[in-house]
Amino acid sequence: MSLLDVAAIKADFPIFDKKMRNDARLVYLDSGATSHKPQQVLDAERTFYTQHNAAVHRGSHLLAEEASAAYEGAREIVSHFIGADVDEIIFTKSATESLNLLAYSFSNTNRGVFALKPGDEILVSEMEHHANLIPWQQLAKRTGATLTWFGTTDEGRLDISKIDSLISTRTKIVAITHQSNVLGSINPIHMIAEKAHTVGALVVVDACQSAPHFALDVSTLDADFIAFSGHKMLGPTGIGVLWGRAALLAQMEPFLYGGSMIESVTMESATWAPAPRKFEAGVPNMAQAVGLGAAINYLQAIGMEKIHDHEVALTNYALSGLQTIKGLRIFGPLDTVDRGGVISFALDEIHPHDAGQVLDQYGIAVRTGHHCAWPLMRKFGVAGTTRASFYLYNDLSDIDVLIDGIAATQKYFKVS
Amino acid sequence: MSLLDVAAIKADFPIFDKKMRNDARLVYLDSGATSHKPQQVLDAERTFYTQHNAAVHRGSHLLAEEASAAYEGAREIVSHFIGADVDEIIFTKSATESLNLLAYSFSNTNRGVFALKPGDEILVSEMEHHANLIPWQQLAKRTGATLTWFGTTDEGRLDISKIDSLISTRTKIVAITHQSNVLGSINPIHMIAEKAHTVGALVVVDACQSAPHFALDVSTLDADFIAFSGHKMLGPTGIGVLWGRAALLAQMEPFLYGGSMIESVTMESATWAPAPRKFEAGVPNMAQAVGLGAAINYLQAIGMEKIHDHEVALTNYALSGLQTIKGLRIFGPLDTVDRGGVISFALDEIHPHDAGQVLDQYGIAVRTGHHCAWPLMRKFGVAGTTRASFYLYNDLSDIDVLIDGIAATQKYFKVS
Amino acid sequence: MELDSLYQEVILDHYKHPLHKGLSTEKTVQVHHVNPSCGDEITLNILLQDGVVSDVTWDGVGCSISQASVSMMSDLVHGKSLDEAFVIVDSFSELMSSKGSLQGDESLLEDAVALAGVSKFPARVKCALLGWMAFKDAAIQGRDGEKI
Amino acid sequence: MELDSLYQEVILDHYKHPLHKGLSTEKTVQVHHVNPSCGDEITLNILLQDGVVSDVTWDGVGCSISQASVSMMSDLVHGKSLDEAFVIVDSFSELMSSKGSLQGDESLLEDAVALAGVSKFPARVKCALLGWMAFKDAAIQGRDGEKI
Ligand SMILES: Cc1ncc(COP(=O)(O)O)c(C=O)c1O
Ligand SMILES: Cc1ncc(COP(=O)(O)O)c(C=O)c1O
Repeated sequence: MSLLDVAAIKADFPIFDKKMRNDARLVYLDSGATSHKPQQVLDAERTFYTQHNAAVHRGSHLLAEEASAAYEGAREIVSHFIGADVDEIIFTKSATESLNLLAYSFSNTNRGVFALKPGDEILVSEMEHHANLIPWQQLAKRTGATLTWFGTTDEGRLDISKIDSLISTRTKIVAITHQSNVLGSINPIHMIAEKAHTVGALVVVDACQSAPHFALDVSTLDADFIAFSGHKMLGPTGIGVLWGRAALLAQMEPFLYGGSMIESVTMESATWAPAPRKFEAGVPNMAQAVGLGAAINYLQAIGMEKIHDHEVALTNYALSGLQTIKGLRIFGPLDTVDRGGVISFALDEIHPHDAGQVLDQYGIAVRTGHHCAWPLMRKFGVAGTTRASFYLYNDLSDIDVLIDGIAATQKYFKVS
Repeated sequence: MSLLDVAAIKADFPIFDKKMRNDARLVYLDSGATSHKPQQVLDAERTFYTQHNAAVHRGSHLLAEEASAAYEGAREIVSHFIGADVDEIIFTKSATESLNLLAYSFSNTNRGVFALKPGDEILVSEMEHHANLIPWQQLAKRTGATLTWFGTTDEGRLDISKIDSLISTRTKIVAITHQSNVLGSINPIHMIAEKAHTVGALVVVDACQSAPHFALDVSTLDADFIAFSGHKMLGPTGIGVLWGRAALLAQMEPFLYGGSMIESVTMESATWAPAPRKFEAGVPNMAQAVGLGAAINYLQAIGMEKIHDHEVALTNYALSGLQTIKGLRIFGPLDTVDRGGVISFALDEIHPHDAGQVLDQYGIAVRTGHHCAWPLMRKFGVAGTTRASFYLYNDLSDIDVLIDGIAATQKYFKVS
Repeated sequence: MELDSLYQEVILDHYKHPLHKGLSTEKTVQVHHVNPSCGDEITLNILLQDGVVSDVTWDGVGCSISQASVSMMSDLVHGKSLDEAFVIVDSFSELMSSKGSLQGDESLLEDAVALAGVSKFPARVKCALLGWMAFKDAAIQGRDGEKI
Repeated sequence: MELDSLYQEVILDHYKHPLHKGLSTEKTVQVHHVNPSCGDEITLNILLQDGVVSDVTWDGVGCSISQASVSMMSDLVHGKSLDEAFVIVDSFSELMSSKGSLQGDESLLEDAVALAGVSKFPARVKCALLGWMAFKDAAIQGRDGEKI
């Protein structure tokens, strides 16, 4: 078990000074929804605003020059973080926008690999977050293509037993999550991508729950596009990333139209700048990009390997602890093989919302509900679950508090 | 002439402490591109992150409750600012996204007022920013509708002489800027909207250059939709607003699909939450919305009327001063009737880029180029202009520095 | 503990032993409502006779607050005229949006005043309202149907 | 003043008296390039004979840097073999991306070394490169066309 120095890390996150209900300390187990921000990130944003604020790529003055350098510098940081070329990084407002950008771009054209027609198939999975499901449902609706999906095993892993029939020459897009935000299971992207590429399908990976938690390298992942959000990886809200292979970005139609994404404009028509500019219309979320750059620097200074090891240790400890509780059922793998630090569970006779409410009295922040994965809830026959998710600022004592909190919850509702 | 206490205002904006090239003070005349931020806005964002950070609408814990209250509180501030109902305010990342949201929503349906077909017309103007032009070009392309436009008079005002033939029963959408970001001219929205509504067309107003600068009330403006950006009105980057009439928002199709915008989801299909939720997929740009709320509070504490008067006084002073310069040509009205604080000009024999470069040596930040209004540049027969734009933190001395800077520029290039 | 103002004993009683749960076969209107943020769902039947709510039954999944609340509501409106029922629903809605400032009119709301504490927990207000909004929807449809 | 490192005398001379400006009627390839951020445009003709750039002419609008730069470029590559021209273009591109760290090879770039200072002004680098990129595009098209 290899743990980080959590006390030192926490000192960088001002929110841990906050007093929760009943003067409890904050036991934050909801990083799967959004993470907290170290002051390094807040300072980077503030410095942007107080020293370099200007519209990027648009002025000949010093501030515009500095703002552009800061914004493009952030793009470089992101590109190194995932092993990509700098021009392959598109800044969006969120992973949700990144995935919608892709889906719209597909129906904004009728040429080449991006054109879909009736009979074509888009393959997703039953464990997708709504953000990697509904955009594809709607793309299917717009183009007449058919949506198909991988199921989930009872253990909470992707059911790849039918992969040979699911991936066929009809398959044009495979959109799959890297790690489930409910089950914690990590999907075998490489194997799926290899298969998808033999039939010429494009592979889209929702990296929202992976990019923040372990090292990710697009040069070996074998995906064609990946999407993730800054706010789940110590970055500000309002910033997301879409990475795509340069050759594909060059062929893609834009999504948002407006300033800075053009080559030339007349009243009747317009032509586009090269990627990534083509996909970044308007004055961008500059300060947020800079904040994300600072967040990545922070993560990398600690090391993604170490963060991953830390989370594996926490997950191990939590899985053992939770399994000692009577009337508690875990959804998702019970070991840490191909599994991240997200644990969903149900308590007999206690609705997740009620559990969350009692835990809140002890300063414990968990998430309750369907976690934007409603089809997965139906598969497991529940309306929702309670989810604890871990990050670099959590330690074993947080898990002890959770386990005591669950006992208190059962006592409060006279179950057990 | 009624001027604000600029020294007091400047004290709230840390960027004015910055030393520019050659140790010059910052003479910021580029607020039309983006404005600076008072520390009240930066503090509001930071407080959100350090005290209330959580994913809104998603958790039962204290932080989620506080984050939701902060985010929804910002929505209320915006709604009061423009005289709208709170559920009519949609947070986007920028005005560019707001306008694209609308244009996509039109082609995401084939029912009711939002359905467009060949023969239908979308009316814009020659002075539109690309953000209020290209989305409509593309909507026309997707639906087979035709784009038509108002021209511009030589004085730089909207040419409404052909309004009776331009607005007909074929017209379905009129999308027009409230104030030109190049010419400063303020368009007669009320008159155009009245005419448009008699033929049942919807009226979209690009309020990017108006909402920051004068009081705007949607209950009397007569528009159906308005769009603006936070970063041009002292707010953070990465936040924009779309306002729409409740009855129209109820009929509209969503734009981005994902978490939090749904009512119910299965693998095959999904139904939508009511507005504004329907249009805000994913974890939103919460801190930026909160920052925009703080920016509006700041503006309102000073008073939009007073800000407008201040800018009129500056514009008057600048128009007189600039007209004394030989070889300088102003594009746009020469008086302050229906005109905001944006002045574009050309210098004989000096390209705007070169002018901007010399001015930068004196700490003067202006914008040069086509200002994302390329068709307007063609109309005036120039590749670009130099633009000075004013805000509440500018004073008469800034204009004096600009005028001296122009003289120095002419001297440097041996013109005059 | 603050929590006790939320989970009063009578709420937990209704939760464990909900009234009118189980859908009737006879009905004037059936509605289905969901709470999109947590996934709770309710199906509700009402039977109207001469402007009177002669039967209310429901089924669904939800937290203790939502289940207890729909149990209390169905018992309250059962046998009431539509007009009386609307008054009760409006009074309850007002209580829920009171942010803890109201106690609730016990003569009108009976057991449901125990839910007054919910109004201090904004995230739970929609749990408490789920069944009531379903009933209101059904009742309006029923009334408008009768008029035709 | 810092500015003088940007606007050297020879640049302003080329700007006021540009070389090879005005499009020829005879040409092997014509290209049109724009600088989307400032609206500057250039049309450039090249005439290739046996792998030699026997004529370059251009027309366009732009700032002093872009106009002077295309003037210098066209004079430099005029009469050179395509291979020689590519070496010159690459050397200039390298100079432009040097952020002020290179002086430029005067034997290769002649007057164009005066543009070295531009590399310290990131917003102006694309002004200086506009004409060169247009030429490179035209030359590649011409070479590939000759090969066929
Ligand atoms: C008139 C006008 N419309 C639209 C925009 C686009 O705003 P943004 O880039 O913030 O989306 C701008 C500013 O760039 C503008 O001035
Ligand atoms: C797996 C997964 N995909 C997509 C998303 C959507 O991310 P965002 O809301 O930041 O756009 C999330 C988080 O909410 C997620 O966990």
